Amino acid sequence: MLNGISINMYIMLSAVLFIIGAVGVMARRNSIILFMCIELMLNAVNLLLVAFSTLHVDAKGQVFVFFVMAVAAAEVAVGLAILSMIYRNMKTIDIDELSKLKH
Amino acid sequence: MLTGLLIIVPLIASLLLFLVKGNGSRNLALGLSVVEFALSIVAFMQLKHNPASKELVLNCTWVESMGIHFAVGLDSLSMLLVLLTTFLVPLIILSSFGTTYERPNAFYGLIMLMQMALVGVFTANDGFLFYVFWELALIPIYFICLLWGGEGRARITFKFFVYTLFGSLFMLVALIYLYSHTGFDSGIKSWAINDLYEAGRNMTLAQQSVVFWCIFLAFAIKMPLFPLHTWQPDTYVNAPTQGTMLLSGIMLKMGTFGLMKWLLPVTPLAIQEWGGVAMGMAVFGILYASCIAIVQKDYKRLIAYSSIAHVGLIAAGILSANQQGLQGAMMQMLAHGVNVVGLFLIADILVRHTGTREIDRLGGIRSMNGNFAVLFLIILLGSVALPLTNGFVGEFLLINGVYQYGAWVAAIAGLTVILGAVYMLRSYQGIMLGERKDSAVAFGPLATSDKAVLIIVCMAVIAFGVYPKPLNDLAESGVKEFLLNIK
Amino acid sequence: MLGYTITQWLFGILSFLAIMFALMVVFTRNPINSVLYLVLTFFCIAGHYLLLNAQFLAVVHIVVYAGAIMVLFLFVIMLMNLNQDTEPQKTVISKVVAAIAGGLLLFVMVGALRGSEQLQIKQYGHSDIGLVKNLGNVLFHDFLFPFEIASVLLLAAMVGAIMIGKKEIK
Amino acid sequence: MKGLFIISGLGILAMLAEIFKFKKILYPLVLVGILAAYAMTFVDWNPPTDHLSRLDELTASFSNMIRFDQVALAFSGVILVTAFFWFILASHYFENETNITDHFALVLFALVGALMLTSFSNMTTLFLGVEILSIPMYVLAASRKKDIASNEAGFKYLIMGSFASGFLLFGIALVYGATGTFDLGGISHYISNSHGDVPAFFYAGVIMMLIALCFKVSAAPFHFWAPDVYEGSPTVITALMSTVVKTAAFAALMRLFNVGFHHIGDVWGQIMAVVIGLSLVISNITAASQQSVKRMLAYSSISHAAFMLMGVLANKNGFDSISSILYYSLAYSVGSIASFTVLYNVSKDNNGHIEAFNGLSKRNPFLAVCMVVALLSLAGIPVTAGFFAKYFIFTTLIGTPYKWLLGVAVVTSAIGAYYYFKVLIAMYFKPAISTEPVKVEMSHTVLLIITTLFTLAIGIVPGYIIGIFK
Amino acid sequence: MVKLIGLVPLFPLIGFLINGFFGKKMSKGLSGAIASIAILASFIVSLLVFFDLLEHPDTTSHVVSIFSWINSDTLHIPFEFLVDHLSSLFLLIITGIGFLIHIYSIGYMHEDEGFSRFFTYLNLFVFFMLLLVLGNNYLIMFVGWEGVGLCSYLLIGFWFKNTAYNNAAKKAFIMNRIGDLGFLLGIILIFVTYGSISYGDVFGVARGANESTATAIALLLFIGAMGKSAQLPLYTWLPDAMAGPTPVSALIHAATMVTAGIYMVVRSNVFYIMSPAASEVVAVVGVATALFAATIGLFQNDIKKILAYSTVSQLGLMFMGLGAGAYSSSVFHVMTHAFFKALLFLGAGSVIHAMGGEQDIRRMGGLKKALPVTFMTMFLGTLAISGVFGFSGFFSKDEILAHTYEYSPVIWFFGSVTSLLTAFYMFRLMFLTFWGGFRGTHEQEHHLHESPKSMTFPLVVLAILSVVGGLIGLPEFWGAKNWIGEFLEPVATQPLNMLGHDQEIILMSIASVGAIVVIYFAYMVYRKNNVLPLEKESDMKPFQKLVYNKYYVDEVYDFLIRKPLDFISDILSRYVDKKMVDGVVNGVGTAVDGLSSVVRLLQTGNISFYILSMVVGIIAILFYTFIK
Repeated sequence: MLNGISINMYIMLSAVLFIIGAVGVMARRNSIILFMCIELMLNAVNLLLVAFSTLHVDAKGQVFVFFVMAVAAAEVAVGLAILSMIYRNMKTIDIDELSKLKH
Repeated sequence: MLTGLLIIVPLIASLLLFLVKGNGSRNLALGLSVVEFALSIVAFMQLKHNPASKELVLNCTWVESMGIHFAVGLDSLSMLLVLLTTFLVPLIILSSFGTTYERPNAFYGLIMLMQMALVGVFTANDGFLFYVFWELALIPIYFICLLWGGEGRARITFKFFVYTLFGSLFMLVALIYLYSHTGFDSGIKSWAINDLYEAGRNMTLAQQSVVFWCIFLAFAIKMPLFPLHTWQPDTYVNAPTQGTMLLSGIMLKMGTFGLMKWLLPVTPLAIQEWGGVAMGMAVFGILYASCIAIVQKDYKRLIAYSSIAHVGLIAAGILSANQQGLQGAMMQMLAHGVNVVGLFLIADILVRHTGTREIDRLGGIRSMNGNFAVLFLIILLGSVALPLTNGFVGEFLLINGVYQYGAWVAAIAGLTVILGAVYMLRSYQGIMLGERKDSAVAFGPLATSDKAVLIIVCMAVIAFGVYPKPLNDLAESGVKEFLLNIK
Repeated sequence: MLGYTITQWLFGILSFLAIMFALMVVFTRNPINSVLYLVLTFFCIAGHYLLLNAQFLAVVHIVVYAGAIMVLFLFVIMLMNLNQDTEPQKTVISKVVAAIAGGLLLFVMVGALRGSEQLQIKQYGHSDIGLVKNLGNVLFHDFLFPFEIASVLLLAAMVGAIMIGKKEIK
Repeated sequence: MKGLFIISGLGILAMLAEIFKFKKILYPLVLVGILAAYAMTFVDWNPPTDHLSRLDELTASFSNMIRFDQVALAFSGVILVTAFFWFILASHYFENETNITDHFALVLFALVGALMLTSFSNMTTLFLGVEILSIPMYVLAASRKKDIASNEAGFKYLIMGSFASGFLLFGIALVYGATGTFDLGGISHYISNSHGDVPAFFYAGVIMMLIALCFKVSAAPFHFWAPDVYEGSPTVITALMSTVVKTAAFAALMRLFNVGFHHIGDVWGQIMAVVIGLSLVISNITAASQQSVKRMLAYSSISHAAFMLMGVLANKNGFDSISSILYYSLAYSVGSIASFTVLYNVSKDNNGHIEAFNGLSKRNPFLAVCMVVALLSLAGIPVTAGFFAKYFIFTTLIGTPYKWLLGVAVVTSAIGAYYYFKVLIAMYFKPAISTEPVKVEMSHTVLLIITTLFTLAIGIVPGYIIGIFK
Repeated sequence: MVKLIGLVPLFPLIGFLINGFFGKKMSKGLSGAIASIAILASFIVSLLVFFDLLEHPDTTSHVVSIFSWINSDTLHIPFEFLVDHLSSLFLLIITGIGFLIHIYSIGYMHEDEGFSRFFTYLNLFVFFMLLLVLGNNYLIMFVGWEGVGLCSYLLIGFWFKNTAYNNAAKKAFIMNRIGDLGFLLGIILIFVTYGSISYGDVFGVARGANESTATAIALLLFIGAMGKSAQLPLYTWLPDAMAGPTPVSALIHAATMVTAGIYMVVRSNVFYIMSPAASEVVAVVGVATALFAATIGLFQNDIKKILAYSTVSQLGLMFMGLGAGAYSSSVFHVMTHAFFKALLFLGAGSVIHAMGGEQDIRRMGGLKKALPVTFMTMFLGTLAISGVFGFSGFFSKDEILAHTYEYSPVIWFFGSVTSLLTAFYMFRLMFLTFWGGFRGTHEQEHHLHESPKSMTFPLVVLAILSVVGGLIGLPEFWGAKNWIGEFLEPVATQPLNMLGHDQEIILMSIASVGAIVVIYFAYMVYRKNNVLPLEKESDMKPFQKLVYNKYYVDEVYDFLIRKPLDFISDILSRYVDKKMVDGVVNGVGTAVDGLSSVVRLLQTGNISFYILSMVVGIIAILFYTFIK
């Protein structure tokens, strides 16, 4: 019991959030939403890390979350830069349009 | 050391040739290959007088951690095939003098490279080295066929390459599997041939069976045996004549020799279990290929199929695993190598003089060039194994060996005696005899180089048919020792 | 209340909201709304952090995500003028397939994530690991190397973003 | 470790070059720097005893986050050598592009990530390494800004890479949750002490990390990004991806699974075996009908990844398999660099369509011969390095229960020969589209000579590399 | 003297080499002389050896080693010659008749452009034939055996521009090869059974083997004999072999090569004695062939074909004798047959020569005036072959029949019928050729001339031999000793003839009277009534038609063997090999290509799909690991 809440609940919660993010990546065409969904996935992981950190009474988990945040920020920065470039070139950010490379 | 030299000389020759531009290359190639032949004669003498000589073996560490050695050695059996190789390569080079090839230096360089690999295959005493040379032999011949071949060569040579590669990869896996079973007592893994033998013999039947089929596949494709032969006729027909000669004269022996040296002693149990199936393939292939050869219209293709039939008998002899069978196989390998080179040269001469290889379009050449007819006939008789030609000794011993395996098998295998005569005489009659056809009108005298090659081949055909003793003794003692080893 | 502690209630409500907002992120058509729902989700997650005694992290979380990253998203959306409901949608089939895949993923994950009961429960409640001082100690001692090297990461991202974003000068 | 610092410093130096205007000498500087870093791996290789303790001290001072043991150094060496070759290959790329310094910096930062992946001993450094390697690569893939294909490649790479990172993180979190530590040694210790009494989600974590890393090395069914990204990216960047990035990802995978999780090999072994089989089949079969050499090389890289995974799979104990992977990655990298160099020179405009190779033997025999050697090596024909690479892998795998993979590998290798030889046939057989000879600049000539000789040399004497850890 | 035996085959070999290499540059006379002298030299040496043997009755055989040929562990095959009574007798026949035929050929072939080539082949043939009989083991015999087959091939197809001749040559070679395979397997079985194939070793221990092995060996060897000696069912090549120049027919296809089968059976008589079953087969096949060929001979019109069928028939009689155990009698008949059949062939050659190449007896007639020598000698030969009392053929044939009667009266009966038929068709030939009016063209008539001396000389010699040749084997009950039987005693023990003298006289009388009656009958038909053979096939009666067409055996073989073989080969080549076997291989390639173009469609380029695939992969993996 973790504060009266089983660790299982946290695992399940973050799994659910993670999967919602994943489904979002699969189901949306707007590239920005895709990024957002990926952020959601990362946040689910963060939540899990914090929960485990508390479970183990260990700060490393929380420190790790900082790094995840840093990485997430970096990815978003690069991602949005690329996206804006694509928008400049193609006037769209619909991922179904971004499928010239295939087979 | 001598063995090492035999491998290095062609390598150096090949590198030299790649550097030499222009037409001098073919004389250089011929010269170097003759040097190589002389060297092999020296080795032969050495082997004869002092079989235990250290000159004949070379053993250096190659990859120590894996137990891989650059171990080559000449024993009686490998000596024979090395002699065949070094004897044929000059002839093959000489036979090319009647044709002008583009970029001759590359052409001859590749032939010499091929020779190196072939000598390596025949002398290797290390499983890994054997495999390396085995594969290495494939590259030059692939390029020879690809660059100087006939129509449709890209597809055909490619099929040949992938087909043989496919087989040899299985062999590689099986060899590695054997290797992983070495060092049972000592704990030290090794690729040395005797260790592989031992490893194979310590295996269970199931394990041996896997090893047997994997390795047999490679050899069967290379030889080729029915039903893995379909790359062969197309490749033979499409390759430049010299390529075909290399393929059929020497390279084919890699398969048969491999079967003997690298499979027979390794998997005794599996051979008891599966030898019959393999034998069936070999013997059925004889009939199958002979029958097909009968109706071939293209002379080169006919020889190709006849080659399948011959090699089927050789394989059957090896699989019978007795003195006569193995010795016969050795002798027949030599004979077949020489004869087939002659026959393919004849096919080449026909094309050069008449522009066709279609038997139906040829005819009556005998009345234009009697000497050619005689030379042709002698080689042909060697090929149908008439007594006192080189083909007979091997064939007799082979059928003898197979008979000891099974009388009916021998009876069926022996049908090659009849069918061989059928297709060979049919083709001879079609090409040489009868009224002169239009294609033969311009059939003039042979080029000196062609004549020289044919005469040498004919001399070999008769000399080793009448007096095979020098080679036969070697084969006999080699096989005896070999059988002692594997028993 | 119904046998649940307050913490449990809070957990339940926050979880419910987080999941609901997360779903809204995925299912809302308007990108702006998606962003806003995502921000709400992040707030819920921050709530969880607080529940888990990770106070500092909760604050950082809000600042970084809600404050910085999401604003960036908003900027970009507005820059591209995507603020409309009529953006092209996936076909129903692909959505259904995505949903099914998600459902299956959930199913197998739940199956895979069993067994956490075995974890030994450690002391809870009075831990102060989430405090800045503790975190700082760990970060600058144990995680010194990653911390330093993270700078390379950020540099790379910065250089990359600038390089990509810059107009080509001919 | 010094190498890592040198490369980081070089990256920063590259950025400074823009400001302090020494762009001109940056290129030689970088080359020298890489060589220096490479030299450092030798310095660290066999430290005297006192030095060894200092090394440990250093490691300890970083709380065991990173550990340059021999394996790490060896792989660093491979990466640095490859990087050096790559820089020669890319000389043109740096000349033509604007933002030269940015490119330099990004590549160098990616190298930092790669070196981290060879030497991490904590999941934090693993994660950071992966990201430091990936993020510059996303940018570089998209670096031809006007080219829609390049944009798309970068974008695809980014989305899918991030998605995979999510799984990596989830896996890390779960493993952390079960073990309470990020340290590889700690995890290994935990596994061996728990005697199988670990929560199931630990395994789930391991498998998710496996999946994420399989994505990074582009193993099927997580390979989909690779062909598209390889094709869309600028050719030199593709070369970088298929060599340095791949080697690094492998080093990481191997370190994680052979050091961290090797006690539970039964759990991931089966999965990895299936992944390998699938990769071999899909990659080789798909490659057979490709018309773009660049794309074909992408599929070929998937198949090579599968081979290297075999090495990981077979690595039960000892260094045999590690050295096999090392050898494989070296052979593959060098072969790839050579083939990409030729590709780059042959097909500057039409994106590597196979027709560009038609009649190359006439237009530039030297290039053709180098390509032949490279292709033979990639196809695994003796006596090239690629043959030994395959051989070593086979040897290590034969003692495991996954022998059936060898059958798959053999059959698919034969198919592999099919598409490599398609290029070969095009070069030597098909009529050339133009008779004009292909010009190659000096640096590339030298590079090709070096790589070709290198391929043959380590093919002839592989003992030095394969016996490196003994 | 025996030591010089190596010279016997050596001379023809030298002759062959000289003619082979330099023949074209030499004059025809020189070329022919060299060839003939080579054979003459051999003949002289053979004679010396023969007398040497006679002088030392106690030593029965000499082995002369030349060199070691093939060795394989226990299998030693030296190149050794065996000189014993049997081989020396054959030496004399071969070199003697060979020499005569060489002389004859000088005249016969004079106009031919391939003159030196002809003598090259002829010398080579003699060389191989000598090897065949001289060899001290089965393999050397096999060498000669195949070698003569080769020469037969070359000589039948001597006029190589003619396709029909070439076909005949090919047919001869291939049919012989069928027999050779049996022979070869027989040799191998001998080796496997006895561990050696040298006569001395094998015969010494032969009785140690069981009967079934002996039967197998005997039958396999007999298959070889069937091919070479043209027995049923492998006889059809011999009539076709008449395509060769006539001296060839005389030497190879009458006097020497075709008797190799008899030599071989006599040589291997141990096995046949051990195996009554095999002997019975030999006897039955022999008599069947004899009768069968004789009936065909009745209605043939080609002068050489008639002689060819006669040869087949006579060979059948010899085998009949062998089957009955009459080994020396058969050898005796071989010898006399060599005399008179060579004579007849050479005579026929002379006729053909005179007729300008015409071979059809329907176009001849009344030649006895134009060709007196030929006529006289041929007439003597005909009397000999017909078994007219007192001529050589009478004694040898009678001896065989006597033994056969003892063995089986049924076989004797058919054998006797055969010899009566022989008398009939031979006289039919004589009457049609030499009596009556000339039926050829005027031009031919104008050119009719007796052959040159070089051709008539051998005829005369052979005629003398045909008349007196029987003296070496007079029946014992005449008080004379059967010299040849005794001479061959060490090689082939012939069962003593247990017939009473009166029985023997009765048999002899039946044969003599029968022959006279038949000759008279032939006289009545062809001389008195001037019956001419029918020109058109459609006029013939069914049986006659059947026989005229040689029982359609060639057609049957064609239908049963050649056509199916060609058909199967064609199917194999065109469909099985290309479509099936190679089809599978190419199919794999195509399948890979096809699969490739399908699988690559997976690469849709769509990120959502890629992610979906990844997720599906993950689901599968997790499912496999945790849920199953």
